[in-house]
Amino acid sequence: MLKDLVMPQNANVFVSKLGDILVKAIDQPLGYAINWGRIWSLWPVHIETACCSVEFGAASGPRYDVERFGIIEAFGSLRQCDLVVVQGTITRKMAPRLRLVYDQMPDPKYVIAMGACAITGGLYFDSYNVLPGIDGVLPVDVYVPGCPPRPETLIQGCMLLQEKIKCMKAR
Amino acid sequence: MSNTQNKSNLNGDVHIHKNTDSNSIDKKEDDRPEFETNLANTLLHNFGEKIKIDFIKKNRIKVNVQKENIVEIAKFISLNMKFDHAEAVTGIDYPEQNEIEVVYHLGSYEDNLSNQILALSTSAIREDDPTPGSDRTKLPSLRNVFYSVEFHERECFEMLGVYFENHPDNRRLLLPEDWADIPPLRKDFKIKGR
Amino acid sequence: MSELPPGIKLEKEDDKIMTLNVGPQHPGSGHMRIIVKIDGDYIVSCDPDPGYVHRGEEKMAEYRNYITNIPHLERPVIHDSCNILYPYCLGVEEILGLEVPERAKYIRVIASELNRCVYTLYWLAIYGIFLGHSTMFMWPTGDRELLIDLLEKLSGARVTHAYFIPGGVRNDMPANFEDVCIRQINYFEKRIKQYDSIFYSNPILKSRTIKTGVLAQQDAISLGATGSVLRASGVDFDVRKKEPYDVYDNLDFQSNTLKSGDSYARSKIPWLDMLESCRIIRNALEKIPKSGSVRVKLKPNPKAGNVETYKRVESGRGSLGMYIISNGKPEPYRVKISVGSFRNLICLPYLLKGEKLGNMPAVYWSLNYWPVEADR
Amino acid sequence: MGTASGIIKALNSGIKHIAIKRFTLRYPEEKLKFVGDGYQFDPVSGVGVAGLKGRHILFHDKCTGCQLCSIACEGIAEAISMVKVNEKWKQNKKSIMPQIDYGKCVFCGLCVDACPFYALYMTNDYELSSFSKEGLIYTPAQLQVKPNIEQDAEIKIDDRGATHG
Repeated sequence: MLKDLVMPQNANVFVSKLGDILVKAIDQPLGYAINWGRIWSLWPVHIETACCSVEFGAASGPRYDVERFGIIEAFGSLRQCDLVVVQGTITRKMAPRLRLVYDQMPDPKYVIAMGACAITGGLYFDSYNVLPGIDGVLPVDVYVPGCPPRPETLIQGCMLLQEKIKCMKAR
Repeated sequence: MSNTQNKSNLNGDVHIHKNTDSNSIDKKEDDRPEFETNLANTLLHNFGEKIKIDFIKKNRIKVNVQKENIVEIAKFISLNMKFDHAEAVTGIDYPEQNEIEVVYHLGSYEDNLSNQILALSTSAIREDDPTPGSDRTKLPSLRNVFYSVEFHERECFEMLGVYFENHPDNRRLLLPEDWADIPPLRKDFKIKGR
Repeated sequence: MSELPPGIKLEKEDDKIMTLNVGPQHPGSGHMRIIVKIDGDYIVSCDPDPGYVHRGEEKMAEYRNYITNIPHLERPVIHDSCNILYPYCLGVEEILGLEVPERAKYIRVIASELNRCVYTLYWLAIYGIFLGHSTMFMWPTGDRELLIDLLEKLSGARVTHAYFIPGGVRNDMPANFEDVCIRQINYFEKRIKQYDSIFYSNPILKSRTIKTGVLAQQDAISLGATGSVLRASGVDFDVRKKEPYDVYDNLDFQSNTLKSGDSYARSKIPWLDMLESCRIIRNALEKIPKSGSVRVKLKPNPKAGNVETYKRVESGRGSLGMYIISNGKPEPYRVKISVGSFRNLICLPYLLKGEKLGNMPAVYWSLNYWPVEADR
Repeated sequence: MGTASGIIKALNSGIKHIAIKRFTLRYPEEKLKFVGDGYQFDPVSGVGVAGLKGRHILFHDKCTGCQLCSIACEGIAEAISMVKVNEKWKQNKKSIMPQIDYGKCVFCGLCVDACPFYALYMTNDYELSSFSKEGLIYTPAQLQVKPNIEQDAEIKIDDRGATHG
């Protein structure tokens, strides 16, 4: 049987079939492993855009201590980060800087919009200097409502993001 | 700190004008606090027609001056009356009167004056079609008298378009660099949906 | 090279002087940019560039009535929101001629002192972590939660309380709040007394902050500094003492002053103030009337005459004034917020000149500066 | 004071903390306990009832569709819009009820202050994160659901520090 299959004339077909089988066998566990790694290292860029950074700071404090999940560890360099937590209002002066920061980050990268101002503009829906939400600037993965959100809500948002990454196809 | 204490500690430089001028404030009104009235009278005595007292309340005085005299009067307030810093510089747009009022809230860290705020107000001509910096909306800067107004005046320049002459650094402070609209705190600048 | 966004240019300086942008994405800058020119390690000149969180609060206030102004006017300093609403409420009460009930005055004082501690602890945490002292980040953020719990019981929100309202406060204290408050304040005071040994007598902090960024008394006065910056330079000015509002003249406290005017003194004054706040809260809880109304009933769209008022209070960052002009409409004609952060910003170029670059975080954060408030 | 004594003092006060209890709240398992069922308002006395300002709860049998909450929110965040519901109530002739967009809501509670019919309260529910903006819009039907939450952790203070339990 096998001898019939492995003929010189259909060796190419066999190799490509084998490749398919291998990819199918490895893809899922490998992708799972990659996603598992990404889930537990959601490190955000240290960019504070407005007042939600207060609750972001409180989330890293001793009471909520998000680092026990391995996420949201305040980090200095944006080249080693894969998460942007947009902490509040994006003004017209800040928006190009935010995009500049996002563009410099390596893939894969995720965005959490924290607070009403980052989602829709919130209180500042009629202000002359505030963008109505950051959807026009960055692609958002998870929305965390509140003004500012409680640290619990932020942790819940991060867990939603982890769920989302689990279901994503690792590349 | 009560007003009676204030009066006894009053600095020697300030001469309290006791004679009732035609221009001085009528002291018969009981609700006018005494210490503040004396301060206002000091100004009236020295400048007479040049200043106009808007109101005298407890701990608050507001005087209105012409923009030609403001530097001179501010120097007097700073040197002789010991008001040493500015708490706020507020620009207010009055489109009907065609003027922009600028109010300097002056405070003092001297012991006897520390509860007082003297609001020194002046007004500039308002242009309907503003080009900040190059139109007639100009005022003399008080930066050389009160050093602390430097950033406040910069803010007033970008928000109301009032150019302060002799200000060393009339640049934009808070607004985005590419702001090309009319100054936002003017009344004819409408915000979204209103 | 890709196209640069507007406002960012690559300047060419001569070989000796280098321009360095600190911020807005920089762990040590907060929400602002500081453009420093350095010669080797020494700062030649410094140009602060705030405005990254400028949201037009003053313009928005002209389109909202006196009550709906409350939520957005507290946003500039969300962790000191009682103190930023305080002058607004005092001003609107004068405009509308409201008389605040006695119990509400005491509750306001308690809430505003709790809030001052919450603010100061957050600032202290930031100051600690930017000086490389991560214990000083963990301890204040942890102790802050004790007070946040109290404020949450009182107002229902962690930081944006929206608790003060013209004519009193939104709701009364919950049952047995006094006991919980006393217990937590006692524990809190015990905790913050330990900061002295771990932070203020720490040789690392001392070597980084003593004699850096010295602000002389005369300069502090002429620059118009306020709050802890001013009191660290030896000027005794506290609005709570000099122009007492609500019930501060009935309470027993003192204002703290230090002489040296360096970063160390500026970082120590808020801590001394917190100890003083604990005293005020205990004192106010003793003197508070046990029952009574806490709020004057307001009409939905209250109107006022042609009045203008300038009220100020002592916030966590110094004197905080609100200048409200009313022209008889339900909305104010103009609201000007004069904040301590914006007034202290002018000290920064002055203090950093001739300083080493490494001292920049120590000097900058010691100014008790909250960029969101300064931008408004 | 010398450098050495400063270091010893700092180390000493730090080492004491080994014996101190853990302050961390283990969030998804434990949740904080709040005062009451959430922020409420009594229009008769004009004073609120203390409580957490979380997600709203709408009582359909009390809502009259008067739009006062929506008007109150207009100057704040424009989060409340009135929508048609397929229900017949005799106090609600127009059959409109508030729908709240939590992407805009700032949880200030002024809509609760505005409601004269005890129809709109706030609850202790704060876990509202979502993948999409649409998921943040709560219709009247969603708003009437009473959140089922177990919140029992409280701060306990004793000689060995504060802890949750």
